[in-house]
Amino acid sequence: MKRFYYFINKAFQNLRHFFLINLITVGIISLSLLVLSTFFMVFLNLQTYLNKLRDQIQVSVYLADGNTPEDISLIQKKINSFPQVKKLSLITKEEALSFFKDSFPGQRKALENLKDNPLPASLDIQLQDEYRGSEKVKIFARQIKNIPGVEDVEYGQTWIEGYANFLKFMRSAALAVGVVILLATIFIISNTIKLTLFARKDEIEIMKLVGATNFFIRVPFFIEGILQGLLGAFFALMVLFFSYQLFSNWIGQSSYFSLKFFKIFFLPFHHLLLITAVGMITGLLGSFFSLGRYLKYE
Amino acid sequence: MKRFYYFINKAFQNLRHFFLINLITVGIISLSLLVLSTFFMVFLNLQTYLNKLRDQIQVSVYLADGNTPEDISLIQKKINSFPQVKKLSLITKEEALSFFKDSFPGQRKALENLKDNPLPASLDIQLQDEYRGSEKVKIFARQIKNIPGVEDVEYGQTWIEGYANFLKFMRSAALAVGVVILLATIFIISNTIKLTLFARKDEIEIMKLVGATNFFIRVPFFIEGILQGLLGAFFALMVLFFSYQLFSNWIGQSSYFSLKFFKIFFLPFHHLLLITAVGMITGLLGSFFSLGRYLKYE
Amino acid sequence: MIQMLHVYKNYSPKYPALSDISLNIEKGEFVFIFGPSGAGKTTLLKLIFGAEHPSKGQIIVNGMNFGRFKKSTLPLLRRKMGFVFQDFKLLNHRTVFDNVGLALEVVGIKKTEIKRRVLKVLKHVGLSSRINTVPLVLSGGEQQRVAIARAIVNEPALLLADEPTGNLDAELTKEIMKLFKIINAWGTTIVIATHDKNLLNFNPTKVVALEHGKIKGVFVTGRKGAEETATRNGSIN
Amino acid sequence: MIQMLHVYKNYSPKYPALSDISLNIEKGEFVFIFGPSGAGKTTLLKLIFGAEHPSKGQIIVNGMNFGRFKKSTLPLLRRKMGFVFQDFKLLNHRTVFDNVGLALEVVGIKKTEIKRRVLKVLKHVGLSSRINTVPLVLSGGEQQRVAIARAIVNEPALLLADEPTGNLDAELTKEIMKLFKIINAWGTTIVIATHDKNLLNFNPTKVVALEHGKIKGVFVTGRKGAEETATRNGSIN
Ligand SMILES: Nc1ncnc2c1ncn2[C@@H]1O[C@H](COP(=O)(O)OP(=O)(O)OP(=O)(O)O)[C@@H](O)[C@H]1O
Ligand SMILES: Nc1ncnc2c1ncn2[C@@H]1O[C@H](COP(=O)(O)OP(=O)(O)OP(=O)(O)O)[C@@H](O)[C@H]1O
Ligand SMILES: [Mg+2]
Ligand SMILES: [Mg+2]
Repeated sequence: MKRFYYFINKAFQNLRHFFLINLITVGIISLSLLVLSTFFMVFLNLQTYLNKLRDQIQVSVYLADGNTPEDISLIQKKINSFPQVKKLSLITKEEALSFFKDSFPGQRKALENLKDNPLPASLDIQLQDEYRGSEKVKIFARQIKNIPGVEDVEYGQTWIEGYANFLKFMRSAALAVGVVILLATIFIISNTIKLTLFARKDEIEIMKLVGATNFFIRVPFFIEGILQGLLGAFFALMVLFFSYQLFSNWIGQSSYFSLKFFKIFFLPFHHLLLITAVGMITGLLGSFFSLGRYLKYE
Repeated sequence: MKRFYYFINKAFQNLRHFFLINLITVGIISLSLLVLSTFFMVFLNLQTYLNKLRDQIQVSVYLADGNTPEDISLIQKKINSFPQVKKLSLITKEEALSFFKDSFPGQRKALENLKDNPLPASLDIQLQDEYRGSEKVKIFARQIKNIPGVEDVEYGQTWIEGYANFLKFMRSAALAVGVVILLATIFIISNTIKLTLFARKDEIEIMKLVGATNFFIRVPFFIEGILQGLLGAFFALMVLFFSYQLFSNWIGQSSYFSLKFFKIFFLPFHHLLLITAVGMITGLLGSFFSLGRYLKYE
Repeated sequence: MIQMLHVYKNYSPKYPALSDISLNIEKGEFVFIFGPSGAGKTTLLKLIFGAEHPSKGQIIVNGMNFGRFKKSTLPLLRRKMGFVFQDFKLLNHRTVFDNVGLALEVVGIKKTEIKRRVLKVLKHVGLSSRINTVPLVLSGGEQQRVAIARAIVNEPALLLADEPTGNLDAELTKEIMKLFKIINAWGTTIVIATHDKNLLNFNPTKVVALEHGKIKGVFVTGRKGAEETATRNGSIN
Repeated sequence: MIQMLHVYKNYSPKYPALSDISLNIEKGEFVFIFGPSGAGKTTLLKLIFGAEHPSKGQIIVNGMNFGRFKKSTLPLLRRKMGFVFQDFKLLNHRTVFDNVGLALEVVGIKKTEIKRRVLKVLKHVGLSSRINTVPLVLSGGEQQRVAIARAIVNEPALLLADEPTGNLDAELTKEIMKLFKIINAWGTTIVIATHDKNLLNFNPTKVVALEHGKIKGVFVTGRKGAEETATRNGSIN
């Protein structure tokens, strides 16, 4: 325990002693992590936004004109019994017409000349989250179509598939870029530490000469590496947070944006921990692997 | 000239001599530039994709039912005289109806019962590139609406504004992230070089002691810095290119993607030059500013 | 304390640095390794210190055979040794106090005790006033004395000193040799490598004469006129 | 060649390293700066070399006043000087050839000429066989000779040598002093800092005795029994 205190103390002493070198190292770690976390944040926000789009998927069930109100409520009941259904709402023929008129004001005059209402009644179904996949919706639609009294089922087949593809594309592109950034971060951090150790190899050699065990030499370097990673992560996340604040304020005040359209959120807590962990672990491993080289001296 | 040859030679000699340090430096530069160029590429592709979406903006002009074919061709002529118009195509009432039937197969039966065709004839206008801004489209629409015989003009007001906002948002977000990555790259490259010079300050000191001028000491370091930047950029762009090849092959073979949906392109030549320049210039400046420190020794 | 048996050391095949060295140094002895530049003096000390490994032959220090024991025991062995390096090997950017204290720090000695002992030993080498200076700004002789202080601060059982007075004037050389004699009197075995004939005359000691990596002879000097005892290449004592 | 007028050097206000040094060294002289550890010998040489600046006083080397001329002319002045540093200041990872050649490289001399001159000077110091070795693996004395070789390879008008024989045995010391005498005979002014009385006896030379940063006296030695000429603190010659 007293030993541990000594090591911590030594590590801080070294941080202070090689101040400039450590400042540069922490700066480089910080910026690498900043790039990594910025990427993460943008990706998570985009994904959330796209998920919201997916929430708007709904299945429209068009009912045959011959259905009586009783038939309709029977169909409603039947559909409601499916586990996929989250919410069901009826749009009567009249509602459909007025909605149509609102949507296409240019054709209102034309529609007013009609004797019959050509539009069918329909049921709009909102799906449970777990049944929103493109395949699952297809299956559900087929089942519904078999219910007597249902004339047609629509769910934007092309759109939903395009969306799924886009999401898949985005995910794999982001994964690729993310892995590149992550590897780059780890490489940069560990090699930066290696470079700083070049400048300190005399120290390691001399400690060995006066009888220090490898353990004794290593531990303060490890702690130093971890501290560098920790500090780097701290500064990176601070900068990210303040940029985030600035940016969301700017969005909030900007007349161009409706807030509900883009409400960006900060990295969730467990991601902050993850980024800090990446910093600390690469700091530690960077020290670990670089030291090996120098500890071979006798 | 002979001097210059000597300097180049010296720089290469140093690259070889401090091989490991230089390898690490080039690696770090490479990865920094790889992140930068990956970001660039993703951004440019996304922007191009979004621009393609914008090209699909068109203005629909609904014509009153009372127009004779002569009236219609007069209106067409009038609209064609606007500088905004790139292409104009007529959709007759019949075409509109069949299109509507195709789009809403569920309502086909309902529409077949109609005696009159409720849908109006319309003119679809494709706009010149420079008139696709949300404000400009609005003005154009107002002008068209004043033409006699035109009943209504539609151009997806909400969509076009949402799109413009999204584009603005994307551009500023990308700008912010891009600047962060660029600054990080520059900081990392120049400070990596600074760290390597820590390990070589003896060399600089001793050269001064045997009577080398600052110029004589500096130039090989500058050349070395430039070479490091150049090599770093080269490797970064090689890796980027091969990843790009792999990725586009994967897209091409994947059954999920229609090629026309996402045809990604590689960075254009002047961007490659730009990234190489960033590498070389930060390599040079990194050496320049780091050397200053050590050249003060006497 | 130290046994060397037919030890060879070749850094490169062409120039053997040491060949067929057999040597026995008892606990408490005061021995000079004497020879011209490039004779192999530093190499010999480094072998005893475990900083180099013999190409051939056995080295036993303090009952431990260097060819046998695990690498991890080397630090423990070194804590019982002091080494004054020819090029000092000081941490140029740490204070004199830190440099000397380092040898105690690695053993895990308490701060207050470190302070007491470092101050004492710095007084012995005449550097009390330089305690918070960094070696970078010290004169050559001052640096050498810091190196000596570090080597003796942990009261080693074996002191290896490589040209410890090369940068010291006659007066200081006398002082340091006196200090070494005192330490020797307390039981520390001392081995000094030097090319300086004058050093040999300080007290009756054993001198191992080295040339071109070979032992040329072993003398005992200091008692008015050196008299040769054992012979070349010989098993001494 | 060298004029120093009431020169002071204080690294810190408490300990003046040099105080009120006045000194005149003519072209072609062979001068020893003699004094104990910490006397200020190295500091004196560094002032002449322009590696340190006097706190007070004037230094004129080769007709140039150090207080006056532009910083950028210092390298040009140094090309006419050679300096053997007390701690050698060699590039540890470059070969002996590169180290010695460096002093010629910076002047822009052709490769073939560099090779010729480096080989010649390495022969003079007895290191021909070590040409492609790095100083890191050389013995202390060998490193010192590399430092000497580098200092004389550009045939300097002024040679400053700081304890140039501290790591050399008696035999080599004699050789090197002979070499210095030859160089001196060709017209090079030589200033050697040393604490070693034995060195002073090699030839009739001027000796500047330094102690605690002050000139204690100036002697001429070598002609059987040193005779004092000028006085303490004095304007010499
Ligand atoms: N690590 C090494 N690699 C190769 N050769 C070496 C190494 N260390 C020493 N040598 C060579 O071995 C020989 C003996 O070196 P050593 O340092 O033992 O001499 P020394 O007696 O200490 O000389 P000095 O009095 O000059 O210090 C020298 O010729 C030296 O060049
Ligand atoms: N850069 C410096 N900063 C502070 N003090 C210094 C510096 N250089 C030398 N000193 C001090 O000035 C004094 C004279 O140092 P100098 O190196 O000139 O002595 P020296 O005569 O060469 O001694 P030695 O024979 O031990 O090499 C010493 O006490 C030294 O500690
Ligand atoms: Mg030696
Ligand atoms: Mg000195």
